[in-house]
Amino acid sequence: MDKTISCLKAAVADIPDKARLMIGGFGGSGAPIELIHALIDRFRATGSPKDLTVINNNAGNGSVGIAAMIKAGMVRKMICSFPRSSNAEAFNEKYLAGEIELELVPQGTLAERIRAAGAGIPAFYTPTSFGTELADGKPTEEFDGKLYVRERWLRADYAIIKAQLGDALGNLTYRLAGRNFNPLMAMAANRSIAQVSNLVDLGSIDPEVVVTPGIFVDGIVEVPHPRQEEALVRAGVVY
Amino acid sequence: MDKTISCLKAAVADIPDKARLMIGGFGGSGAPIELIHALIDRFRATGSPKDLTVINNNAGNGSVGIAAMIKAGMVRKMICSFPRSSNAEAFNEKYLAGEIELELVPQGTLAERIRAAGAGIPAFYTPTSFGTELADGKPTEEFDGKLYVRERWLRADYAIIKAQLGDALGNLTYRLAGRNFNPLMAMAANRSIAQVSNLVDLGSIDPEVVVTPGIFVDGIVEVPHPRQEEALVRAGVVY
Amino acid sequence: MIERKLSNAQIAWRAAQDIEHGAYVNLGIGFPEMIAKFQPEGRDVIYHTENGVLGFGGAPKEGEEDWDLINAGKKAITLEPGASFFHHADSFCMVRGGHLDLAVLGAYQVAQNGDLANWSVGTRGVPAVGGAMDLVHGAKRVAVVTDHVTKDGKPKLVEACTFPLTGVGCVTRIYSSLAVIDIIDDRFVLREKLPGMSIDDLQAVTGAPLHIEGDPLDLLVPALD
Amino acid sequence: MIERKLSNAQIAWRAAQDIEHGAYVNLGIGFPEMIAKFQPEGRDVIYHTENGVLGFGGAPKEGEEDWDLINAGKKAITLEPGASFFHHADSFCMVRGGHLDLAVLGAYQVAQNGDLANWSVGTRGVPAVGGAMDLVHGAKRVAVVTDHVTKDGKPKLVEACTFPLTGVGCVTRIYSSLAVIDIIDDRFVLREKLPGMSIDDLQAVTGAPLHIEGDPLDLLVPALD
Repeated sequence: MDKTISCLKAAVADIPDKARLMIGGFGGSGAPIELIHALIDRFRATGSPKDLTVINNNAGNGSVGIAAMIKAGMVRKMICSFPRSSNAEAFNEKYLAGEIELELVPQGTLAERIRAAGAGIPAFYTPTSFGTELADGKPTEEFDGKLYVRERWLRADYAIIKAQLGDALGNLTYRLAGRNFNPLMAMAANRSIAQVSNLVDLGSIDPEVVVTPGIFVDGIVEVPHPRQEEALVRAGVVY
Repeated sequence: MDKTISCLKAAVADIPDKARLMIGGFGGSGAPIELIHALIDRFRATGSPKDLTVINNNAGNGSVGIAAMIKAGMVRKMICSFPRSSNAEAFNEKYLAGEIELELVPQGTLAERIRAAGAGIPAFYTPTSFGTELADGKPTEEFDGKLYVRERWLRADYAIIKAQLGDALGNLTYRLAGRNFNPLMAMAANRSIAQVSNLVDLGSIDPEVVVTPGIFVDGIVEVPHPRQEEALVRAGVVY
Repeated sequence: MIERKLSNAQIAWRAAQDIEHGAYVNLGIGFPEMIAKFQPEGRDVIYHTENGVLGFGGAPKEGEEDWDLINAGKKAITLEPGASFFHHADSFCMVRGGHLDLAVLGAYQVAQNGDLANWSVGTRGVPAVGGAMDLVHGAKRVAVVTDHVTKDGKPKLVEACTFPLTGVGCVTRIYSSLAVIDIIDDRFVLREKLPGMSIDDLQAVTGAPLHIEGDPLDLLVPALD
Repeated sequence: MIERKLSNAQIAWRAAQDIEHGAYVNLGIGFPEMIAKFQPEGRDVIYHTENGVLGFGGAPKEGEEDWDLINAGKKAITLEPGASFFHHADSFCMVRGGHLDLAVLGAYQVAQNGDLANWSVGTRGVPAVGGAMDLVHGAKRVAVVTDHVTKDGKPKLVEACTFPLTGVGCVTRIYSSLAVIDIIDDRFVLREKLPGMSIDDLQAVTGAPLHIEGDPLDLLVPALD
C-alpha cells in the first residue's frame, strides 16, 4: 500500500465546499503552509473550496496561511481558542464586519474535543469553562463534589497537517513544538493529509518513535524544505 | 531535581495497606516484576501492604508477579479486563472461593478510564458495553442517534510501572509492546514509581522520543537486566 | 441435517478473501487469528492488536520469541516494515474511533439484528471480557467466524441471543461453516451457501429466517487439510 | 492613597520566591512569564507551556530563533536538559489532570471567593481565551500577579467579578503591587503588605474585606529597576 500523493495540488483536490477542515499548527509552529497555499491556489483557479469551517488554535497571522485563506474569502467560520493575536488583521476585519463566524473554545477543551472525535468518545466532562459564558447552554454535572461541563467531540471532514518524517504507510514524526495539534487532527478527520519534510523508506522510522501511526493518515505528500509560517509573517510575505 | 530511588526496597516502602495500586503491563509484557516482588518481600517481612486493590489488564499468571501477590494474600480486589487466562490459577482459586473481589472492565474502557484520571476528565461516554450486563446501573445517553454508556475515571494512589530508558527527571521510554498500560498508569496515580532498565544522564533521551514526560513520574529505580514475567512463568519459577 | 461443513481453516480462508488491499484489521484471539494465514497474495493488510502494535506479522521461530513483543492473545509476534507501537488508550482510539476497516471475532451466538454474544455463557466461573466489547464498536465492518451450529447441533445464528451480550446490533457479516450471511435491517440475508445444501436444510439449522436477495452463490473454498 | 507600589518585575520576583525546588510551573502569557527571570539560585523549576513543551529555558539569541520552538505566547524558547515534546491533548492532561504544581496568571479582577476574570472585559472586539480557562483548573496552586488597582484606581480585588469569568473559585494566592493575599474559605487573608502602608490604606484600595490572621509580614523585594 502506498499513501503517497505526487503533488500538493493533488493532495488538496478533493476538499469540497462547506467542508469542516482542521488545519494543524499553533501559530506558525507546525503549520502546513504549503498545503494551505495549494488550497488557496485551487480556490483562486476554480472558486472552490469555499464556505469552509476551519478548525485551528488561532485564526491566522499576517498575509499567509490561514490569514490568506480568510482574506481570499474561503472561510465562513473559525473554530479556535485564540483568534486575537498580533498580525491577525485578516480575521479581525472580517469578524468585526460580521463576515465570518467564530466559535471560541478554550484551548484544552479544543484539544480534548478533537482527540475525543478520534477516540470515538462523543462527549466528556471537563472543569474548564464551568461557570463562564463559554459554558452557556451546556449540560453540567457534579462528580465527587466538583462541577463540570459536558463537551462534545469535534470532528472534521478533512485535516491538513505538517509532519517531519513520513513513510508510505503514513507513519509520522514531528519537529519540536510543531507537533501540537497535528497528531490530534490526524485522528479526528474523515480524511487526513500530511505534508512531510522527508518521505522516507518504509521501515526507516523506528516503530518506537512513530508519533502518528499510519492508520490515522490517508494521504502524504513530500514538501522538502518547507517554509515556516512565522518566518514568512516576519518577512512580510503576502500570499 | 533527582527522582532517582536507590533501591527497589525504598521504591515500594510507602505503599500503604488498602492502597489502590495500578500495575503496568499486559500479561507479562511490560510487567514491573522486580517492583512487584519487592512489594511481596515487604509484605512477607512486615505484613504490609495488604488489602490492596490492584488495577491491571489481567490477574496474574503462574506463580510470579501479581499471581504471587494474590497467593501471598495481599490483594483484596482486582480491577481488570481479562482475569481468565492460562496459568491464572492464583486468581481463579481465590475468586471461586469468594476470597477476592473482581471488577470486570472492558479493555478499552479500562484504558480510557485510566487515561481520563490522568487527564482530569471525571467521566466520558463510550459505545463499549452498551446493552450488556457490564453497563448495568450506568447512565446512558444518546448522541447523534447512537447510544452510549457513561464511565468514570479510574484513579489510583500508586502506580508501579516498567520502562526502558529513564532519566533523573522521570522521562521514560518503553520497550516494544511493553508500553501498553504503563504510560497511562503513570498519569493516573497520585504517586508513580518506574523501574527502568537503563537510567541515563539527563539530556540523553531525545525530547522528541520521550513517551512519558517526567511530570507524570515521582520515583525512578534502575533495574538493569530485568526479568521478563512471561519467561519466568514458562520456566515455572515460583516467587 | 448437515452432511458437510467447512473446517475452521476453510472458514478463515473465506473470510480472508473479503479483506481489501490496504485494510487495517483486528483479528480476535483464537480462531479469527487464523485468517492472517490466508491473506491473498499481493494484498497488503495491516494488522492491529489491542496491546499497542500496528503492522505485526506472524510468529517468530521457536526459541526466538521476545515476550515483550506479543499480540492480544499473548502470542509472540514479529514486526513488518512500517510497524508502530503506542499505548493502550491510543490503541483503543483506533478501535472505538472508527479507524479499523474490519474486526473479526468468534461467536457463541449472533442474532438477526446483529447482537453478538461471545464473552460469557453466563455460568459460574471466572468472567473475562478483554477487548471484545470495544472491538464490536468502531470498526467499519464487524464480522464473525463461527461454526454454524453448536457442538450439540443447536443454532448459533438466532432470533435473539440468550447468552450475555458482547454488543448490540454490531455484526455486519457472518462467515459460518455452512454459509456467508449479511445482517441488513435486522435480518439474516443469505449470500453464499455450501453447494449441494438446500436453502431448506440451511434454514433448518438456523435459528431465525434466512432472507434471499438474488440467488445465493456457492460457497467455494479450497481443501486445506 | 497609594504612595509606593511594586513594579511588575518586583511582583514577579516576589512570586518567584514561593516556587519550590522541583516544581512544575506554567506561567501565563505576558507579565507572568517574567517570573522565570527571578527563579532563585539552586532551585530547579520545570516550565510547562500549553503548546507541548516541558522543560524549556529562556529566549535564544536574536537571530537564532527556531520558530517551531516557541511557547504559548509564540515567543522563541530554548530547551533545558530533560525536556520533552508532546501533543496538545497530552499537554492539557498535565494542566487539567492536576500534574502542575503551580499556574500563575494575570488578572482583570479577582474575587474574594477565588473567581478570576482575566480573558475578556466584555466589550466589543475579537474575543480570545487561549488556555486560561484550562490553566485555572488542575494546578495544585493557582496564583495571580497583578497591579492592586486598575489604571484609574479602581480595585481589582473585588467582592464579586463584574467582568466575564475565566474560572470559578480557582485562585489561591494573589501577588499584587501592594500585598500578598491568600484566598481561604471565600475570604481575602492578608499575608504581606508593603512596609509603611497601613492596613486601613490597603483596605481602602481593596474591594472586599481583608482578613488578618496573625500580623501581616512586610512585603520586601529588592530594587530591580
